[in-house]
Amino acid sequence: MYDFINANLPYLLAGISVGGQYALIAIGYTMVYGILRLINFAHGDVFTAAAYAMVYMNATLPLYISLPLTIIFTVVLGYTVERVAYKPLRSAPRMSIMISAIGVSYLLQNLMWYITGGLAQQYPTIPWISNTVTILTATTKMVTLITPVLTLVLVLLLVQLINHTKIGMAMRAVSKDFETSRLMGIKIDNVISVTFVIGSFLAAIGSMLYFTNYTAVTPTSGAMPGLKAFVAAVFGGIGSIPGAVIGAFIIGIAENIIKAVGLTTFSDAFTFALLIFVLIFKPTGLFGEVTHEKV
Amino acid sequence: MANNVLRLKNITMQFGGVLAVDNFSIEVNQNEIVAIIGPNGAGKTTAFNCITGIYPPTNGQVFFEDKLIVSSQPSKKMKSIYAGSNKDFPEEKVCLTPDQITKLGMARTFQNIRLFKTQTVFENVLIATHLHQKCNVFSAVFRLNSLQEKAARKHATEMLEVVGLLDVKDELATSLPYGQQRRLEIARALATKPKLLLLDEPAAGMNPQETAELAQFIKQVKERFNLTVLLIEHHMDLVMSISDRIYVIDFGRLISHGTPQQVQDDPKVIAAYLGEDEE
Amino acid sequence: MKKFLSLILILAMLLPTMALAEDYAGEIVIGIYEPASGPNGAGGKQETLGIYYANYVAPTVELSDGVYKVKLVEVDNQSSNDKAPSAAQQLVSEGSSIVLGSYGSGVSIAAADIFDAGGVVAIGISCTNPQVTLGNPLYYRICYLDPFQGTVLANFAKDEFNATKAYTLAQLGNDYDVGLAHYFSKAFEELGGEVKGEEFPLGTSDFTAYLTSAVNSGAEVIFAPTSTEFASQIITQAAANGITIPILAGDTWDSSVILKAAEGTDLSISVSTFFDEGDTGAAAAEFVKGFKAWLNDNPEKLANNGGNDIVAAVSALGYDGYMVALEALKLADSGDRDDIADTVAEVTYEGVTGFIAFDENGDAKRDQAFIIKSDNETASWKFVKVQSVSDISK
Amino acid sequence: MKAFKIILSLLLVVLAGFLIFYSINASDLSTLLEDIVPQETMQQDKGLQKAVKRINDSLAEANQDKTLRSLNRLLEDFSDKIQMDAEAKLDLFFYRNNKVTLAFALFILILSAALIASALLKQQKYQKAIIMAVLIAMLYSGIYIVENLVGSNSMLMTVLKKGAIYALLAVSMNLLNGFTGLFSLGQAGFMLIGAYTYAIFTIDPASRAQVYQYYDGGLVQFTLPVMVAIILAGLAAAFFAFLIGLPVLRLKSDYLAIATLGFAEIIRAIFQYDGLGPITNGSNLLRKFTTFNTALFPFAVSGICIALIALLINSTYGRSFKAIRDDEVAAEAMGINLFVHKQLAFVTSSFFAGIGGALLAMYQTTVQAAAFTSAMTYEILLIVVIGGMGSISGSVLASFLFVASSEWWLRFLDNVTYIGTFKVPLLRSGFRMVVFSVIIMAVVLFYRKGIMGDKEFSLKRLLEPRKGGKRRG
Repeated sequence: MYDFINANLPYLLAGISVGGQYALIAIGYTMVYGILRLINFAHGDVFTAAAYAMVYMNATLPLYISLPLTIIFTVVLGYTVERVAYKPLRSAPRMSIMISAIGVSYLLQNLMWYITGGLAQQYPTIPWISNTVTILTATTKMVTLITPVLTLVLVLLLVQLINHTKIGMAMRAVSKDFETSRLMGIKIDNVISVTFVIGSFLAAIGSMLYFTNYTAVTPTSGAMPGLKAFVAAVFGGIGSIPGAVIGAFIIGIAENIIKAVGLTTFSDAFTFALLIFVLIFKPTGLFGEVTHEKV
Repeated sequence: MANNVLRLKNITMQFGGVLAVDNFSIEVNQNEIVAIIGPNGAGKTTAFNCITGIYPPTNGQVFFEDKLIVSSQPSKKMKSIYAGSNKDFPEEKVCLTPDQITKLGMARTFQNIRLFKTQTVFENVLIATHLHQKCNVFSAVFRLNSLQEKAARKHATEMLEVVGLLDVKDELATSLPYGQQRRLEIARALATKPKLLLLDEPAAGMNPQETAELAQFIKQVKERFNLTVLLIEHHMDLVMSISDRIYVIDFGRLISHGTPQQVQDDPKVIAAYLGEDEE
Repeated sequence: MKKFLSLILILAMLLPTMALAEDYAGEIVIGIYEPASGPNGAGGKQETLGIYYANYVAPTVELSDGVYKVKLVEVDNQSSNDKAPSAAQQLVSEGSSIVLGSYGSGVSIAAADIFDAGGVVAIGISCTNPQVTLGNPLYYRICYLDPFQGTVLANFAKDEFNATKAYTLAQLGNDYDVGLAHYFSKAFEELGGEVKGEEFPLGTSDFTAYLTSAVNSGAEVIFAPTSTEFASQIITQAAANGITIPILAGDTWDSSVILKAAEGTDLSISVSTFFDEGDTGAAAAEFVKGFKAWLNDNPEKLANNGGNDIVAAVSALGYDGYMVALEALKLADSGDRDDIADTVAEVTYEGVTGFIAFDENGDAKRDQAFIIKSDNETASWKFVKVQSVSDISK
Repeated sequence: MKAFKIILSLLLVVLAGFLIFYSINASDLSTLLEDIVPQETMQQDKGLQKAVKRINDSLAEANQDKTLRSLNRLLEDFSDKIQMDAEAKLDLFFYRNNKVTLAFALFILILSAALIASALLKQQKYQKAIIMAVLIAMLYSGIYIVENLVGSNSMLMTVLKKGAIYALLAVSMNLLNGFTGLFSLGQAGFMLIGAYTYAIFTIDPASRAQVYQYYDGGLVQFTLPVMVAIILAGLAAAFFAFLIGLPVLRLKSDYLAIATLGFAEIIRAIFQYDGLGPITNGSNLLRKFTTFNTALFPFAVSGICIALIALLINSTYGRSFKAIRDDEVAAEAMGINLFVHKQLAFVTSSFFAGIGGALLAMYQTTVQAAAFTSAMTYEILLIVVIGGMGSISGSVLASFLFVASSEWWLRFLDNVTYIGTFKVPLLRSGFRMVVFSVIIMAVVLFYRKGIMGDKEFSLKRLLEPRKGGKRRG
C-alpha cells in the first residue's frame, strides 16, 4: 500500500497542480462564453503572452515590480483584444466572431514567434514558490501545493463578486438574456469588458503558476492548456464557474493517470474524447443549466 | 370521418409550468377554410408547431387524413408536474419530423416570415420542389435528372405566376416589400404540392385593402389546387369573410367554435375579446 | 548645406558597396538548410555559426578558371517536417550549388527528395539518423550515425553506471529521438540489460509523469536524446522532483542550454558528442581559439551561441561541413550541381573533428565519439573519454 | 464571317502540324551534337569533351532535367567553339523547347476546333461551352508551357502546385462552412486520413523495409495505382466522416466546431499510436511514395474535384444545403431532411478533403501525423473567409493569393536587408507571418464578406485575369 502511494503520489500531485492551473484559464473561457456565447480561442495565447511579459520584464526589473506589471499587461491585452476584435462584430453572426477569435490567436502566436525568434525562453524562477519540498516520499515544487489553494481562494472571491456586487448581478443578467438586459439599461459593453479583465487577470496568475512548474515558454505553449481548459469549462457546464473548476481538476488528474498507465500518446486525445462524450450525452455538462431554443 | 383531413385529439402543450395549449381538439374537413382565432399568446402558433412536428406536444394526438402523425404522452419527469386537464394518455408514441409531415402533404407559412435570405425569389420556391425530386446525389451532380429539373423549374414558375411575383423572380427574397414576402411564403408552401395549407397570420401587418386582396387570393388558391386551409388570424374581417368554420382559443383552451355567425354571437368570445385591441 | 550633408550621407552609404566590388570570376552559392526557430532552433543557430565562421575564414574558393566568391544563402526550416519542403525548395530555386544541413534528422529526411529532384548535393552536418542518406543518392553526411552512437552510449551506461535497467524518453515522431532511442535499446538489450521506453507528444511541458514512471520502472539510467527545448524542461523538472538517476543523451544535448539548466543541481548528465572543446589537437585548438575570438567581437553572434563562448560540437562540425563543401567544389572544379554530384563521393578532408571520407552510402567513416559530463558548479563540460568502435567490439 | 473563321482555323491547323513535325524530329540530340561540335576541337579541349560526355550520359540515364541543364551549360561555356548553321539552330531550339512547342501546337489545334465549332453551332449555350473549353485549354497548356520555361522547381511552380491543392481544400471546407452553414473544424483530421491512406498504399515495396524500419517492413506489402489510391484516400476520409457525423451533426454551431476539432485531434493521436505502427509507421515519417513532378497533375485532380463540388452546389441538393444554411426551420418545413442533408454535405466535404490531403502528401513528398494540427485547419478556414464564405471562385482565388504571399511574395520580410549600410528595421525571421496575420485580421474585421462575398465569377467578367481558377469550377 505504502509503495503504491509512494509510486503514484507524484502523478496525483502533478494532476492536482496542473488541474488548478487549467481551472484558472477555464474560468476565463466559461465566463466569456456564458456572456458572449463565444469560444475565445485567443485566451490560451493571452495566457502565453503573460508568460512572455514576465520573461522580458523580469530580465530588467526586480520581481516586485515585474510581477504586478505582468498582471496589468495581461489584463490590458485581454481588454484590447475584446475591444478590437470582438466588439465590432457584436451584431455579426456567431461564426464570424469565432473566426475573428481564431484570427487573433493566429496573430498573437505569430507576433510572439517574431519577438522571440521562435526559441524557447526560460521562465524566471519566482522565489519561494519555486523551492522544492518533500511530501511523504515525493519531492516537488512549492507551487504544486500552492496552486490548488490559491485557485480555490480566487474562485471563492470571484463567486462572492458575482453574487453580491452590482456588476456581478449585471453579469448574471447578461448571461441569462443578452437583449433584455440591454433593454433593462445594463451597459453591455462594460459588463463584457469586466468579464475579459477578470478572465485575463486569472490567466495571468495561472501562467505564473504554470510556467513556474514547466519553465520553457514557446509561442504555442499556451495552445494546448487553453484547449484543455475550454474542455474543462464545457465538462463542468459552460457558464458555471464551480463547474469549470471541478472539470479542470478532474481533467488534470485524469490525464496524469492516463500517462501513469503508459498510454502517453492518448493523454491529449483523452481530453477531447471526454469533451465529445459530454457534448453528445450531456451537453449541459455537470452544472450547466438547460436553455430553450426558441422557434 | 372519411372527408376529414386533419384531426387534433386532446393536444396539450406545457412549457415548464406554463400551459400553452390545453386539451385542444379540432377537426378540419376536405376543402374547408378553417380559422383558429384568439388573443395574443392564446397558444395558436404553439398548436401549429405541434401539428407540423416542430416540437411534440406534451400529450395528445394528431391525425392527417386519418393517419396518425403525432402522438405523445408526458415523459416520466413531466407526469409529476403535468397540469393538462385531460388525463388519458395515448399509449403509442409517434412523432414524425416536420419534413416527413410536409412530404405527406401539409405545408405551412410562418408568423415571423422565414424566407431563405440569401436566395432569389425564384430559388426560394425552387428549393421547395426538392422533396419531389426522385434522384440520388450522383444523378443530380451529373445532371442526369435534367427532365425532373425542368419540371421543377416549370412548377416553381407556375407558383410564382399564381402569387403574381413572376416579374420579380430574380430579386433577392428579402428585398421584397412585406406583403410580397408573405405571398412568396405562400408560393413556397404551394410548391411542395400540399393538400392542407397552414397559414400563420398571413395578414399580419397588412392594411385593410391588402387584406381584402389576400382574402380573395386565398379563396382562389384554395379553388385552383382544391386545398384545405387552416389559418391563424387576428384580422376579424378577413377571418369572417373567408372561413367556413372558426375555432376560438383563449389561454390554451377551446372556448367556442362554429360558423362565423355563431362565433360572433357567442358571449364567451366577446368576453375574451372585450377590451382587447388586436388591430 | 543640407544638400551637401545628404550627398555625404549617400556617398557613405555607397562606400561599402564599392568596397565589395572586387574582381571575382563569379559567385558560388552554398545553401544553409538549418532550423533557426522551433525546438531545434538553438542547436541550428550554433551549427550555422560554425558555417559562417568557416566562411569568414575562407570566403572564396579557387577553381581552375579563377577565384569565386562564396555566397551563403540561409533558410529556416523551423525544425518542422512540414515546413521543411518549401524551405528546401527555396534553396533549390535560388541556385545553390551545394547545400549544408540540417541539424535534426527529420527535416533532412523530409527535404531529401526535394534536393534530389533539384539535383543538388546536400551535406548533412549533425543529422545522425541512418535514413538521411539511405536511399537518397545526393545526401552525404560528415557525422557518425545513430546505430554507432546508440551502441556507444549503451556501453557507457553499462561500464560507467553498471546499469541493467534503462528508461528511454523520446519525442513522438521525431526521427532523431525515436531512432537513437531505438538503437540504444537494441544495444543495451544485447548487453543483457532491459529497457522501458516512452514517447511524449510535441508541445509537452509536463514531464513529471514521465520521470515518475522512470523512477517506478526502477531504471538505473535515463536515456533522453531529445531536442534542447525539451531537454531543459526535463532537467529542471528532474531536479525539482529530486531525481538522482544519471541521465544520458546524444549529441543534441551538447549545448550550453543544458549546462544552464543543470547549473546548481546535483544531476549527473553525460552526453556523447562529435568534438571536445578541450581537444588539444593543433587544428582543433586553433579552431576553438579563432571561433571564440570571432564570437566575442559580435554580441549578436554571441547571443546566437546562447549568450556565452562555449564551443558546441555542432559549430565545429558546421565548420568542417563548409570546408568539405569547398573541397567538393574544388574537386568538381565547377559550381555546377551535376559536376559536384559526380565527384563529391571522393572528397576527403582532415577536419577539426577528425578525418572525413565518405563510404558507399555517403556517410562519413567515423569510428569514435567523445563522451562528456556536465559540471554543475562551473556550468561547463568535463571530458570523460573517447569511445570508439574498437573498444566496444572487445 | 463563317468562312473567315474556318479558313483561319485551317491555317492554324497547318501551323500546328509544322510545330509538331519539328518538335518530334528534333528529338535526337546525340547526332545533333556530333554535327555542331567539330571533332578536332573536341580532341583539344578537355572541358568540351567532359561537357559533351555529360550530355550523352544524362541522355543514357534518360534524365530530362539534367540533359537540358548540361546542354544549356555547353552552349554558354563553349559558344565560341560550337558552329551551327540555321538549321542546326532551329533543331536545337526545338529540342530545348520541344515540350513547350508541342503543348503550344496542341492548344492551337483545340483553338481551331473551337473556331470551327463556333462557326457551325450558333446557339448561346454552345457558344458559352466553347468559350469555357478554350479557357480551360488555355489554362492547362499555359501552365504546362510556363512550367517548361521556368523549370518545375522554380518558386512560381511551387506556388502554383500548392495553390491548386489548397484551392481544393478551401473549396471543400467552403462546401461545409460556407454553403451548408455547418461550422466544422475537422478538416485537418480528414486531410490526415487521406494523406496516410494514399501514402500507405503507394510506397514502393522496395523501400518499405527502410521506411517501416522499426516495424520490420510493415504489413501492407503491395501498391495500388495512383488514381485508385487517391480515390481510396477520399473514401477513407468520407467513411470516418460518416461515423463522426452520426453523433456530432446534431450539435449546434460552436459546439459542432469544437467537437469536430476534438475529433481531428483524436484522429491524429490514433494515427501516431505505436500499436498501429505496422500500418501507419507509428509517429514516424511516411515517405518514398509516388509523387507528381508536373504541376498539371494537382491542377487536373483538384480541377476535376472543384468542378464536381460546383456541380453539386448548383444541383437541387446544393440548393437544399443553402436553404439549411439560411433557415433550418423553414428548410425542414419545406420537406428537407436536415440530418440526411447535413450528413451528405459533411461526408462529401470530407471526401474531397481526403483527396486534398493525398495531394498535399504528394506535394510534400513526406507525411507525418504530427503536422496535421488544428493550426492547419485554421489556415484553410482563413483562406475560405478571405475568399468569401459561399463563393467557390473566391476560395480558389484566395488560396492562390494566400500561398503566393506566404511562400513567395512576402518572403523578403523574413530576411534582414541592408540598403547600403542602412539596416531596414523590423525585417527579420517571422515578420512575414506577423504582417500576414495582420492582413487577415483586417479582412476578418473590415471586409467581412471577403474578396467575393457569396458571388461567383460570371462569363460576363471575362477580363478577370485569374478567372482560370473559377473556369475549372
